[in-house]
Amino acid sequence: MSSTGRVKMPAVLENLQAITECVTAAASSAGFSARRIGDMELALEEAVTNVFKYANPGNPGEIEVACASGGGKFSIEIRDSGQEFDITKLPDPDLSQDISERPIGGLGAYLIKKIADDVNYRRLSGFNVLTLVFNLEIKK
Amino acid sequence: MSSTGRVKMPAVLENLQAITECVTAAASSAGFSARRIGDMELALEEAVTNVFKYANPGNPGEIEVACASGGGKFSIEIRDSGQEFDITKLPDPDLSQDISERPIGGLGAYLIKKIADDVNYRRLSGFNVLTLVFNLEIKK
Amino acid sequence: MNIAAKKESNALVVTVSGRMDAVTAPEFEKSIAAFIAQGEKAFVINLSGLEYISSAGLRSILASAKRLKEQNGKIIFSGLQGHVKEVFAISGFQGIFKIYDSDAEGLKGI
Amino acid sequence: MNIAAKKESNALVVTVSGRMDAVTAPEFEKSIAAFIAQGEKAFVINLSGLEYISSAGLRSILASAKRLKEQNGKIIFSGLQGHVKEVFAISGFQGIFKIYDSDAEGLKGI
Ligand SMILES: Nc1ncnc2c1ncn2[C@@H]1O[C@H](COP(=O)(O)OP(=O)(O)O)[C@@H](O)[C@H]1O
Ligand SMILES: Nc1ncnc2c1ncn2[C@@H]1O[C@H](COP(=O)(O)OP(=O)(O)O)[C@@H](O)[C@H]1O
Repeated sequence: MSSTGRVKMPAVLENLQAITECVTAAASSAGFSARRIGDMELALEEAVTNVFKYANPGNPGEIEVACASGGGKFSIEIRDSGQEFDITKLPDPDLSQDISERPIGGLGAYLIKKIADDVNYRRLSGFNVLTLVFNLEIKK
Repeated sequence: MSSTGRVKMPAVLENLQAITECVTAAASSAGFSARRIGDMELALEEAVTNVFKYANPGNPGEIEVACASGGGKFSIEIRDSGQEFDITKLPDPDLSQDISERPIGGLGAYLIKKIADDVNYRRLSGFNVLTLVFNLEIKK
Repeated sequence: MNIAAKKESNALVVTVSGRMDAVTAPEFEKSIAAFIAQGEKAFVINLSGLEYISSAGLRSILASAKRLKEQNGKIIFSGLQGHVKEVFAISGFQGIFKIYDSDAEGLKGI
Repeated sequence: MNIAAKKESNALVVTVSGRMDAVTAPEFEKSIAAFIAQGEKAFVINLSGLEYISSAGLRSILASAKRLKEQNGKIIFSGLQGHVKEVFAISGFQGIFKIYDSDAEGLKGI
Protein backbone atom coordinates (compact mmCIF):
# COMPACT_ATOMS: atom_id res chain seq x y z
CA MET A 1 0.00 0.00 0.00
CA SER A 2 1.18 3.52 -0.64
CA SER A 3 1.44 6.56 1.61
CA THR A 4 0.80 10.09 0.40
CA GLY A 5 1.02 13.52 1.96
CA ARG A 6 0.14 17.01 0.80
CA VAL A 7 0.49 20.48 2.32
CA LYS A 8 -0.49 23.87 0.93
CA MET A 9 0.73 26.94 2.76
CA PRO A 10 1.86 30.53 2.36
CA ALA A 11 5.33 30.41 0.77
CA VAL A 12 7.24 31.90 3.70
CA LEU A 13 10.29 30.73 5.65
CA GLU A 14 8.14 30.34 8.80
CA ASN A 15 6.49 27.33 7.12
CA LEU A 16 9.73 25.51 6.27
CA GLN A 17 9.52 23.28 9.32
CA ALA A 18 5.84 22.38 8.85
CA ILE A 19 6.41 21.42 5.20
CA THR A 20 9.54 19.43 6.06
CA GLU A 21 7.90 17.52 8.89
CA CYS A 22 4.99 16.36 6.74
CA VAL A 23 7.29 15.02 4.08
CA THR A 24 9.82 13.38 6.41
CA ALA A 25 7.01 11.77 8.42
CA ALA A 26 5.60 10.23 5.24
CA ALA A 27 9.08 9.14 4.12
CA SER A 28 9.73 7.58 7.47
CA SER A 29 6.46 5.64 7.25
CA ALA A 30 7.54 4.54 3.77
CA GLY A 31 10.62 2.89 5.29
CA PHE A 32 13.52 5.17 4.40
CA SER A 33 16.58 5.32 6.66
CA ALA A 34 17.20 8.35 8.87
CA ARG A 35 20.21 9.19 6.71
CA ARG A 36 18.26 9.13 3.45
CA ILE A 37 15.47 11.15 5.07
CA GLY A 38 18.12 13.75 5.94
CA ASP A 39 19.04 13.83 2.22
CA MET A 40 15.40 14.39 1.25
CA GLU A 41 15.08 17.10 3.84
CA LEU A 42 18.04 18.88 2.31
CA ALA A 43 16.76 18.66 -1.30
CA LEU A 44 13.31 19.78 -0.13
CA GLU A 45 14.71 22.71 1.87
CA GLU A 46 16.72 23.88 -1.14
CA ALA A 47 13.69 23.69 -3.44
CA VAL A 48 11.18 25.38 -1.14
CA THR A 49 13.50 28.14 0.09
CA ASN A 50 14.11 29.05 -3.58
CA VAL A 51 10.35 29.43 -3.95
CA PHE A 52 10.22 31.53 -0.75
CA LYS A 53 13.07 33.75 -1.95
CA TYR A 54 12.59 34.09 -5.69
CA ALA A 55 9.24 32.86 -7.02
CA ASN A 56 7.08 35.80 -6.01
CA PRO A 57 9.13 39.00 -5.77
CA GLY A 58 7.34 41.50 -3.59
CA ASN A 59 4.45 39.55 -2.13
CA PRO A 60 4.61 35.92 -0.96
CA GLY A 61 2.46 33.42 -2.84
CA GLU A 62 1.45 29.91 -1.91
CA ILE A 63 3.36 26.66 -2.12
CA GLU A 64 1.98 23.16 -2.36
CA VAL A 65 4.10 20.13 -1.57
CA ALA A 66 2.84 16.64 -2.24
CA CYS A 67 4.67 13.40 -1.60
CA ALA A 68 3.91 9.77 -2.32
CA SER A 69 5.59 6.44 -1.83
CA GLY A 70 5.03 3.43 -4.01
CA GLY A 71 6.85 1.13 -6.42
CA GLY A 72 10.12 1.36 -4.52
CA LYS A 73 10.21 5.14 -4.99
CA PHE A 74 9.30 8.21 -2.98
CA SER A 75 8.47 11.34 -4.91
CA ILE A 76 8.10 14.90 -3.71
CA GLU A 77 6.30 17.40 -5.92
CA ILE A 78 6.74 21.11 -5.23
CA ARG A 79 4.24 23.42 -6.92
CA ASP A 80 4.10 27.21 -6.94
CA SER A 81 2.39 29.84 -9.06
CA GLY A 82 5.40 32.17 -9.15
CA GLN A 83 7.40 33.25 -12.21
CA GLU A 84 8.51 30.46 -14.53
CA PHE A 85 11.90 29.08 -13.49
CA ASP A 86 13.55 25.75 -14.27
CA ILE A 87 16.37 24.95 -11.85
CA THR A 88 17.37 21.89 -13.90
CA LYS A 89 18.64 24.32 -16.57
CA LEU A 90 21.04 26.11 -14.22
CA PRO A 91 24.72 25.49 -15.03
CA ASP A 92 26.70 23.65 -12.36
CA PRO A 93 28.76 25.91 -10.09
CA ASP A 94 32.58 25.99 -10.44
CA LEU A 95 33.74 24.05 -7.38
CA SER A 96 37.45 24.65 -7.99
CA GLN A 97 37.48 28.34 -7.06
CA ASP A 98 39.07 29.19 -3.75
CA ILE A 99 37.53 31.11 -0.85
CA SER A 100 38.10 34.62 -2.20
CA GLU A 101 36.94 33.88 -5.79
CA ARG A 102 34.02 31.68 -4.97
CA PRO A 103 30.62 33.39 -5.17
CA ILE A 104 28.36 33.17 -2.14
CA GLY A 105 25.30 31.03 -2.92
CA GLY A 106 24.45 29.11 -6.05
CA LEU A 107 24.75 25.70 -4.38
CA GLY A 108 21.08 24.94 -3.67
CA ALA A 109 20.01 23.73 -7.09
CA TYR A 110 23.27 21.79 -7.45
CA LEU A 111 22.73 19.97 -4.14
CA ILE A 112 19.20 19.02 -5.26
CA LYS A 113 20.52 17.54 -8.52
CA LYS A 114 23.31 15.64 -6.77
CA ILE A 115 21.16 14.23 -3.98
CA ALA A 116 17.84 13.28 -5.58
CA ASP A 117 17.83 10.19 -7.79
CA ASP A 118 15.75 12.06 -10.35
CA VAL A 119 14.73 15.72 -10.79
CA ASN A 120 12.04 16.80 -13.19
CA TYR A 121 10.63 20.26 -14.01
CA ARG A 122 7.43 21.17 -15.82
CA ARG A 123 5.52 24.44 -16.30
CA LEU A 124 1.88 23.43 -15.98
CA SER A 125 -0.96 25.96 -16.51
CA GLY A 126 0.75 28.77 -14.64
CA PHE A 127 2.52 26.59 -12.07
CA ASN A 128 6.13 25.56 -11.61
CA VAL A 129 6.04 21.84 -10.84
CA LEU A 130 9.32 20.41 -9.61
CA THR A 131 9.44 16.68 -8.86
CA LEU A 132 12.21 15.07 -6.80
CA VAL A 133 12.39 11.29 -6.83
CA PHE A 134 14.22 9.11 -4.31
CA ASN A 135 14.73 5.37 -4.79
CA LEU A 136 14.14 3.20 -1.77
CA GLU A 137 17.53 1.52 -2.21
CA ILE A 138 20.54 3.69 -1.36
CA LYS A 139 21.73 5.64 -4.39
CA LYS A 140 24.77 4.23 -6.23
CA MET B 1 -4.10 32.92 3.73
CA SER B 2 -4.95 29.40 4.77
CA SER B 3 -2.78 26.32 5.35
CA THR B 4 -3.91 22.83 4.49
CA GLY B 5 -2.44 19.37 4.93
CA ARG B 6 -3.48 15.90 3.83
CA VAL B 7 -2.05 12.41 4.38
CA LYS B 8 -3.29 9.03 3.16
CA MET B 9 -1.69 5.95 4.62
CA PRO B 10 -2.28 2.35 5.65
CA ALA B 11 -4.39 2.46 8.84
CA VAL B 12 -1.80 0.94 11.17
CA LEU B 13 -0.30 2.07 14.47
CA GLU B 14 3.13 2.45 12.84
CA ASN B 15 1.74 5.49 10.99
CA LEU B 16 0.41 7.29 14.08
CA GLN B 17 3.47 9.52 14.36
CA ALA B 18 3.57 10.44 10.66
CA ILE B 19 -0.11 11.42 10.68
CA THR B 20 0.26 13.38 13.91
CA GLU B 21 3.33 15.29 12.75
CA CYS B 22 1.67 16.48 9.55
CA VAL B 23 -1.32 17.81 11.43
CA THR B 24 0.59 19.42 14.29
CA ALA B 25 3.02 21.03 11.84
CA ALA B 26 0.11 22.61 9.97
CA ALA B 27 -1.53 23.68 13.25
CA SER B 28 1.69 25.22 14.42
CA SER B 29 2.01 27.18 11.17
CA ALA B 30 -1.62 28.29 11.71
CA GLY B 31 -0.57 29.92 14.99
CA PHE B 32 -1.92 27.61 17.71
CA SER B 33 -0.15 27.43 21.07
CA ALA B 34 1.92 24.37 21.98
CA ARG B 35 -0.68 23.53 24.63
CA ARG B 36 -3.59 23.62 22.20
CA ILE B 37 -1.59 21.62 19.68
CA GLY B 38 -1.15 18.99 22.41
CA ASP B 39 -4.95 18.93 22.74
CA MET B 40 -5.36 18.40 19.00
CA GLU B 41 -2.76 15.68 19.04
CA LEU B 42 -4.74 13.88 21.73
CA ALA B 43 -8.11 14.13 19.92
CA LEU B 44 -6.44 13.03 16.68
CA GLU B 45 -4.68 10.08 18.34
CA GLU B 46 -7.97 8.90 19.85
CA ALA B 47 -9.78 9.13 16.53
CA VAL B 48 -7.14 7.45 14.37
CA THR B 49 -6.29 4.66 16.82
CA ASN B 50 -10.00 3.76 16.88
CA VAL B 51 -9.81 3.42 13.09
CA PHE B 52 -6.63 1.30 13.43
CA LYS B 53 -8.26 -0.93 16.05
CA TYR B 54 -11.87 -1.26 14.99
CA ALA B 55 -12.69 0.01 11.49
CA ASN B 56 -11.37 -2.92 9.49
CA PRO B 57 -11.48 -6.14 11.52
CA GLY B 58 -9.05 -8.64 10.04
CA ASN B 59 -7.15 -6.65 7.43
CA PRO B 60 -6.00 -3.04 7.82
CA GLY B 61 -7.53 -0.51 5.43
CA GLU B 62 -6.43 3.01 4.61
CA ILE B 63 -6.91 6.23 6.49
CA GLU B 64 -6.93 9.75 5.11
CA VAL B 65 -6.46 12.75 7.36
CA ALA B 66 -6.90 16.28 6.04
CA CYS B 67 -6.53 19.49 7.97
CA ALA B 68 -7.11 23.12 7.15
CA SER B 69 -6.85 26.44 8.91
CA GLY B 70 -8.95 29.47 8.06
CA GLY B 71 -11.60 31.77 9.49
CA GLY B 72 -10.21 31.49 13.01
CA LYS B 73 -10.69 27.73 13.00
CA PHE B 74 -8.58 24.67 12.38
CA SER B 75 -10.38 21.54 11.26
CA ILE B 76 -9.15 17.97 11.03
CA GLU B 77 -11.07 15.50 8.89
CA ILE B 78 -10.48 11.77 9.39
CA ARG B 79 -11.78 9.50 6.64
CA ASP B 80 -11.81 5.69 6.46
CA SER B 81 -13.67 3.10 4.44
CA GLY B 82 -14.24 0.75 7.37
CA GLN B 83 -17.54 -0.33 8.88
CA GLU B 84 -20.00 2.45 9.66
CA PHE B 85 -19.47 3.80 13.18
CA ASP B 86 -20.47 7.12 14.73
CA ILE B 87 -18.51 7.90 17.89
CA THR B 88 -20.64 10.95 18.59
CA LYS B 89 -23.51 8.54 19.42
CA LEU B 90 -21.54 6.71 22.13
CA PRO B 91 -22.91 7.28 25.66
CA ASP B 92 -20.55 9.11 28.04
CA PRO B 93 -18.63 6.82 30.41
CA ASP B 94 -19.53 6.69 34.13
CA LEU B 95 -16.66 8.61 35.75
CA SER B 96 -17.84 7.99 39.33
CA GLN B 97 -16.92 4.29 39.48
CA ASP B 98 -13.86 3.41 41.52
CA ILE B 99 -10.76 1.49 40.41
CA SER B 100 -12.21 -2.03 40.72
CA GLU B 101 -15.57 -1.28 39.06
CA ARG B 102 -14.35 0.96 36.35
CA PRO B 103 -14.04 -0.72 32.92
CA ILE B 104 -10.72 -0.47 31.13
CA GLY B 105 -11.04 1.68 28.01
CA GLY B 106 -14.02 3.62 26.74
CA LEU B 107 -12.38 7.03 27.29
CA GLY B 108 -11.13 7.80 23.78
CA ALA B 109 -14.35 9.06 22.22
CA TYR B 110 -15.18 10.98 25.41
CA LEU B 111 -11.82 12.78 25.38
CA ILE B 112 -12.38 13.77 21.75
CA LYS B 113 -15.79 15.25 22.56
CA LYS B 114 -14.47 17.13 25.59
CA ILE B 115 -11.40 18.54 23.91
CA ALA B 116 -12.47 19.52 20.40
CA ASP B 117 -14.65 22.63 20.07
CA ASP B 118 -16.86 20.78 17.62
CA VAL B 119 -17.16 17.13 16.51
CA ASN B 120 -19.13 16.09 13.48
CA TYR B 121 -19.73 12.64 11.94
CA ARG B 122 -21.07 11.76 8.48
CA ARG B 123 -21.27 8.52 6.51
CA LEU B 124 -20.41 9.53 2.96
CA SER B 125 -20.52 7.05 0.06
CA GLY B 126 -18.93 4.22 2.00
CA PHE B 127 -16.65 6.37 4.15
CA ASN B 128 -16.72 7.36 7.81
CA VAL B 129 -15.92 11.08 7.87
CA LEU B 130 -15.19 12.49 11.30
CA THR B 131 -14.46 16.21 11.57
CA LEU B 132 -12.84 17.77 14.62
CA VAL B 133 -12.87 21.57 14.84
CA PHE B 134 -10.63 23.72 17.04
CA ASN B 135 -11.19 27.44 17.48
CA LEU B 136 -8.11 29.63 17.38
CA GLU B 137 -9.08 31.27 20.67
CA ILE B 138 -8.71 29.08 23.75
CA LYS B 139 -11.88 27.10 24.44
CA LYS B 140 -14.19 28.45 27.17
CA MET C 1 8.80 7.61 27.11
CA ASN C 2 11.42 7.10 29.78
CA ILE C 3 10.87 5.14 33.01
CA ALA C 4 13.16 5.35 36.05
CA ALA C 5 12.61 3.73 39.46
CA LYS C 6 14.00 4.58 42.91
CA LYS C 7 13.38 2.48 46.00
CA GLU C 8 12.24 4.46 49.07
CA SER C 9 11.56 2.97 52.52
CA ASN C 10 7.83 2.51 52.04
CA ALA C 11 7.32 2.62 48.26
CA LEU C 12 8.90 2.50 44.82
CA VAL C 13 9.02 5.93 43.14
CA VAL C 14 8.61 5.48 39.39
CA THR C 15 9.35 8.56 37.30
CA VAL C 16 7.78 8.56 33.85
CA SER C 17 8.78 11.23 31.38
CA GLY C 18 8.17 12.05 27.73
CA ARG C 19 5.04 10.77 26.01
CA MET C 20 2.59 8.06 27.01
CA ASP C 21 0.69 7.35 23.81
CA ALA C 22 -0.73 4.35 21.95
CA VAL C 23 2.78 3.34 20.92
CA THR C 24 4.56 3.72 24.26
CA ALA C 25 1.87 3.14 26.93
CA PRO C 26 2.15 -0.69 26.90
CA GLU C 27 5.76 -0.30 28.12
CA PHE C 28 4.51 1.42 31.27
CA GLU C 29 2.09 -1.40 32.05
CA LYS C 30 4.85 -3.97 31.46
CA SER C 31 7.28 -2.16 33.75
CA ILE C 32 4.77 -1.94 36.59
CA ALA C 33 3.85 -5.61 36.14
CA ALA C 34 7.55 -6.51 36.37
CA PHE C 35 7.99 -4.46 39.58
CA ILE C 36 4.92 -6.18 41.08
CA ALA C 37 6.37 -9.56 40.14
CA GLN C 38 9.54 -8.52 42.01
CA GLY C 39 7.42 -7.97 45.13
CA GLU C 40 6.75 -4.22 45.01
CA LYS C 41 3.32 -3.30 46.40
CA ALA C 42 3.36 0.49 46.86
CA PHE C 43 4.01 2.89 43.99
CA VAL C 44 4.44 6.64 43.74
CA ILE C 45 4.25 7.51 40.02
CA ASN C 46 5.97 10.82 39.37
CA LEU C 47 4.57 12.39 36.19
CA SER C 48 6.24 15.81 36.46
CA GLY C 49 8.21 15.14 33.27
CA LEU C 50 5.32 13.61 31.34
CA GLU C 51 4.39 15.96 28.50
CA TYR C 52 1.60 14.02 26.88
CA ILE C 53 -0.87 11.28 27.76
CA SER C 54 -3.70 9.75 25.71
CA SER C 55 -6.41 7.23 26.60
CA ALA C 56 -3.88 4.47 25.88
CA GLY C 57 -1.86 5.82 28.81
CA LEU C 58 -4.95 6.01 31.03
CA ARG C 59 -5.73 2.43 30.03
CA SER C 60 -2.34 1.11 31.16
CA ILE C 61 -2.51 3.12 34.39
CA LEU C 62 -5.96 1.71 35.23
CA ALA C 63 -4.91 -1.83 34.33
CA SER C 64 -1.87 -1.50 36.63
CA ALA C 65 -4.02 -0.08 39.44
CA LYS C 66 -6.52 -2.96 39.15
CA ARG C 67 -3.70 -5.51 39.29
CA LEU C 68 -2.30 -3.82 42.42
CA LYS C 69 -5.71 -3.53 44.08
CA GLU C 70 -6.23 -7.30 43.76
CA GLN C 71 -3.00 -7.79 45.71
CA ASN C 72 -3.76 -5.09 48.29
CA GLY C 73 -1.13 -2.85 46.77
CA LYS C 74 -1.27 0.93 46.31
CA ILE C 75 -0.58 3.38 43.52
CA ILE C 76 -0.58 7.17 43.85
CA PHE C 77 0.61 9.99 41.59
CA SER C 78 2.73 13.10 41.95
CA GLY C 79 3.75 16.17 39.99
CA LEU C 80 1.09 16.27 37.24
CA GLN C 81 1.58 19.18 34.84
CA GLY C 82 -0.66 21.13 32.40
CA HIS C 83 -1.83 18.71 29.71
CA VAL C 84 -1.59 15.58 31.91
CA LYS C 85 -3.49 17.31 34.72
CA GLU C 86 -6.23 18.25 32.25
CA VAL C 87 -6.56 14.69 30.91
CA PHE C 88 -6.70 13.27 34.47
CA ALA C 89 -9.46 15.80 35.25
CA ILE C 90 -11.59 15.12 32.15
CA SER C 91 -11.36 11.35 32.52
CA GLY C 92 -12.25 11.35 36.22
CA PHE C 93 -8.85 9.88 37.19
CA GLN C 94 -8.45 12.85 39.52
CA GLY C 95 -11.36 11.44 41.52
CA ILE C 96 -10.27 7.79 41.73
CA PHE C 97 -6.54 8.27 42.40
CA LYS C 98 -4.66 10.10 45.13
CA ILE C 99 -2.61 12.87 43.57
CA TYR C 100 0.12 14.86 45.36
CA ASP C 101 2.26 17.81 44.37
CA SER C 102 5.58 16.13 45.25
CA ASP C 103 7.05 12.66 45.84
CA ALA C 104 7.71 13.57 49.50
CA GLU C 105 4.03 14.33 50.11
CA GLY C 106 3.09 11.20 48.19
CA LEU C 107 5.39 9.02 50.31
CA LYS C 108 3.78 10.46 53.46
CA GLY C 109 0.26 9.97 52.11
CA ILE C 110 0.63 6.43 50.78
CA MET D 1 21.40 25.04 16.54
CA ASN D 2 23.69 25.54 19.51
CA ILE D 3 26.97 27.45 19.45
CA ALA D 4 29.65 27.21 22.17
CA ALA D 5 33.12 28.80 22.13
CA LYS D 6 36.31 27.94 24.00
CA LYS D 7 39.49 30.02 23.87
CA GLU D 8 42.67 28.03 23.19
CA SER D 9 46.20 29.49 23.02
CA ASN D 10 46.29 29.93 19.24
CA ALA D 11 42.60 29.86 18.20
CA LEU D 12 38.97 30.00 19.25
CA VAL D 13 37.28 26.59 19.11
CA VAL D 14 33.62 27.08 18.16
CA THR D 15 31.42 24.00 18.57
CA VAL D 16 28.24 24.04 16.50
CA SER D 17 25.61 21.38 17.12
CA GLY D 18 22.08 20.61 15.97
CA ARG D 19 20.86 21.92 12.62
CA MET D 20 22.22 24.63 10.38
CA ASP D 21 19.34 25.36 8.02
CA ALA D 22 17.74 28.39 6.36
CA VAL D 23 16.21 29.41 9.69
CA THR D 24 19.25 28.98 11.93
CA ALA D 25 22.30 29.55 9.68
CA PRO D 26 22.26 33.38 9.95
CA GLU D 27 22.94 32.97 13.70
CA PHE D 28 26.22 31.22 12.92
CA GLU D 29 27.38 34.04 10.65
CA LYS D 30 26.40 36.61 13.29
CA SER D 31 28.31 34.77 16.03
CA ILE D 32 31.48 34.53 13.97
CA ALA D 33 31.19 38.21 13.00
CA ALA D 34 30.88 39.09 16.70
CA PHE D 35 33.97 37.03 17.60
CA ILE D 36 35.93 38.71 14.78
CA ALA D 37 34.81 42.12 16.11
CA GLN D 38 36.18 41.06 19.50
CA GLY D 39 39.58 40.48 17.87
CA GLU D 40 39.55 36.73 17.18
CA LYS D 41 41.43 35.83 13.99
CA ALA D 42 41.83 32.03 14.08
CA PHE D 43 38.87 29.64 14.29
CA VAL D 44 38.53 25.88 14.67
CA ILE D 45 34.88 25.06 13.92
CA ASN D 46 33.95 21.73 15.51
CA LEU D 47 30.99 20.20 13.65
CA SER D 48 30.97 16.77 15.32
CA GLY D 49 27.53 17.46 16.81
CA LEU D 50 26.07 19.02 13.67
CA GLU D 51 23.37 16.70 12.32
CA TYR D 52 22.19 18.68 9.33
CA ILE D 53 23.46 21.41 7.04
CA SER D 54 21.85 22.97 3.96
CA SER D 55 23.16 25.49 1.40
CA ALA D 56 22.10 28.26 3.82
CA GLY D 57 24.69 26.85 6.24
CA LEU D 58 27.34 26.67 3.51
CA ARG D 59 26.50 30.26 2.61
CA SER D 60 27.12 31.56 6.13
CA ILE D 61 30.33 29.52 6.43
CA LEU D 62 31.69 30.92 3.15
CA ALA D 63 30.67 34.47 4.07
CA SER D 64 32.50 34.11 7.41
CA ALA D 65 35.57 32.68 5.69
CA LYS D 66 35.69 35.55 3.20
CA ARG D 67 35.44 38.10 6.00
CA LEU D 68 38.31 36.38 7.84
CA LYS D 69 40.45 36.09 4.71
CA GLU D 70 40.23 39.87 4.15
CA GLN D 71 41.68 40.32 7.64
CA ASN D 72 44.35 37.63 7.25
CA GLY D 73 42.43 35.38 9.64
CA LYS D 74 41.98 31.61 9.42
CA ILE D 75 39.09 29.17 9.67
CA ILE D 76 39.38 25.38 9.70
CA PHE D 77 36.94 22.58 10.53
CA SER D 78 36.96 19.45 12.67
CA GLY D 79 34.84 16.38 13.38
CA LEU D 80 32.53 16.32 10.35
CA GLN D 81 30.03 13.44 10.46
CA GLY D 82 27.91 11.52 7.89
CA HIS D 83 25.48 13.98 6.34
CA VAL D 84 27.63 17.07 6.91
CA LYS D 85 30.69 15.33 5.45
CA GLU D 86 28.63 14.43 2.36
CA VAL D 87 27.40 18.00 1.87
CA PHE D 88 30.95 19.38 2.25
CA ALA D 89 32.11 16.85 -0.36
CA ILE D 90 29.37 17.56 -2.91
CA SER D 91 29.73 21.32 -2.63
CA GLY D 92 33.51 21.29 -2.95
CA PHE D 93 33.98 22.75 0.55
CA GLN D 94 36.22 19.77 1.27
CA GLY D 95 38.62 21.16 -1.31
CA ILE D 96 38.69 24.79 -0.18
CA PHE D 97 38.81 24.30 3.59
CA LYS D 98 41.24 22.45 5.84
CA ILE D 99 39.36 19.69 7.63
CA TYR D 100 40.71 17.68 10.59
CA ASP D 101 39.39 14.73 12.56
CA SER D 102 39.80 16.39 15.97
CA ASP D 103 40.19 19.84 17.53
CA ALA D 104 43.69 18.91 18.72
CA GLU D 105 44.84 18.15 15.17
CA GLY D 106 43.10 21.30 13.98
CA LEU D 107 44.89 23.44 16.56
CA LYS D 108 48.22 21.99 15.43
CA GLY D 109 47.40 22.50 11.74
CA ILE D 110 46.06 26.04 11.92
N1 LIG E 1 12.03 29.60 -8.00
C1 LIG E 1 12.91 30.46 -8.56
N2 LIG E 1 12.48 31.53 -9.25
C2 LIG E 1 13.34 32.41 -9.79
N3 LIG E 1 14.69 32.30 -9.71
C3 LIG E 1 15.20 31.25 -9.03
C4 LIG E 1 14.35 30.28 -8.44
N4 LIG E 1 15.14 29.34 -7.85
C5 LIG E 1 16.41 29.71 -8.07
N5 LIG E 1 16.47 30.87 -8.78
C6 LIG E 1 17.70 31.57 -9.24
O1 LIG E 1 18.74 30.60 -9.36
C7 LIG E 1 19.87 31.00 -8.58
C8 LIG E 1 20.59 29.76 -8.01
O2 LIG E 1 19.77 29.12 -7.04
P1 LIG E 1 20.42 28.17 -5.98
O3 LIG E 1 21.32 27.21 -6.66
O4 LIG E 1 19.34 27.55 -5.17
O5 LIG E 1 21.33 29.08 -5.04
P2 LIG E 1 21.04 30.38 -4.17
O6 LIG E 1 19.58 30.47 -3.89
O7 LIG E 1 21.86 30.17 -2.94
O8 LIG E 1 21.55 31.53 -4.97
C9 LIG E 1 19.31 31.91 -7.50
O9 LIG E 1 20.28 32.80 -7.02
C10 LIG E 1 18.18 32.61 -8.25
O10 LIG E 1 18.67 33.70 -8.98
N1 LIG F 1 -14.10 3.26 14.14
C1 LIG F 1 -14.79 2.37 14.93
N2 LIG F 1 -15.39 1.30 14.39
C2 LIG F 1 -16.06 0.41 15.16
N3 LIG F 1 -16.18 0.52 16.50
C3 LIG F 1 -15.58 1.56 17.11
C4 LIG F 1 -14.88 2.55 16.37
N4 LIG F 1 -14.42 3.48 17.24
C5 LIG F 1 -14.81 3.09 18.47
N5 LIG F 1 -15.52 1.94 18.42
C6 LIG F 1 -16.17 1.24 19.55
O1 LIG F 1 -16.43 2.20 20.57
C7 LIG F 1 -15.82 1.81 21.80
C8 LIG F 1 -15.38 3.01 22.61
O2 LIG F 1 -14.33 3.67 21.96
P1 LIG F 1 -13.35 4.61 22.78
O3 LIG F 1 -14.16 5.57 23.57
O4 LIG F 1 -12.39 5.23 21.83
O5 LIG F 1 -12.57 3.68 23.80
P2 LIG F 1 -11.65 2.37 23.64
O6 LIG F 1 -11.14 2.30 22.24
O7 LIG F 1 -10.56 2.57 24.62
O8 LIG F 1 -12.53 1.23 24.02
C9 LIG F 1 -14.69 0.88 21.41
O9 LIG F 1 -14.37 -0.02 22.43
C10 LIG F 1 -15.26 0.19 20.17
O10 LIG F 1 -16.04 -0.91 20.55
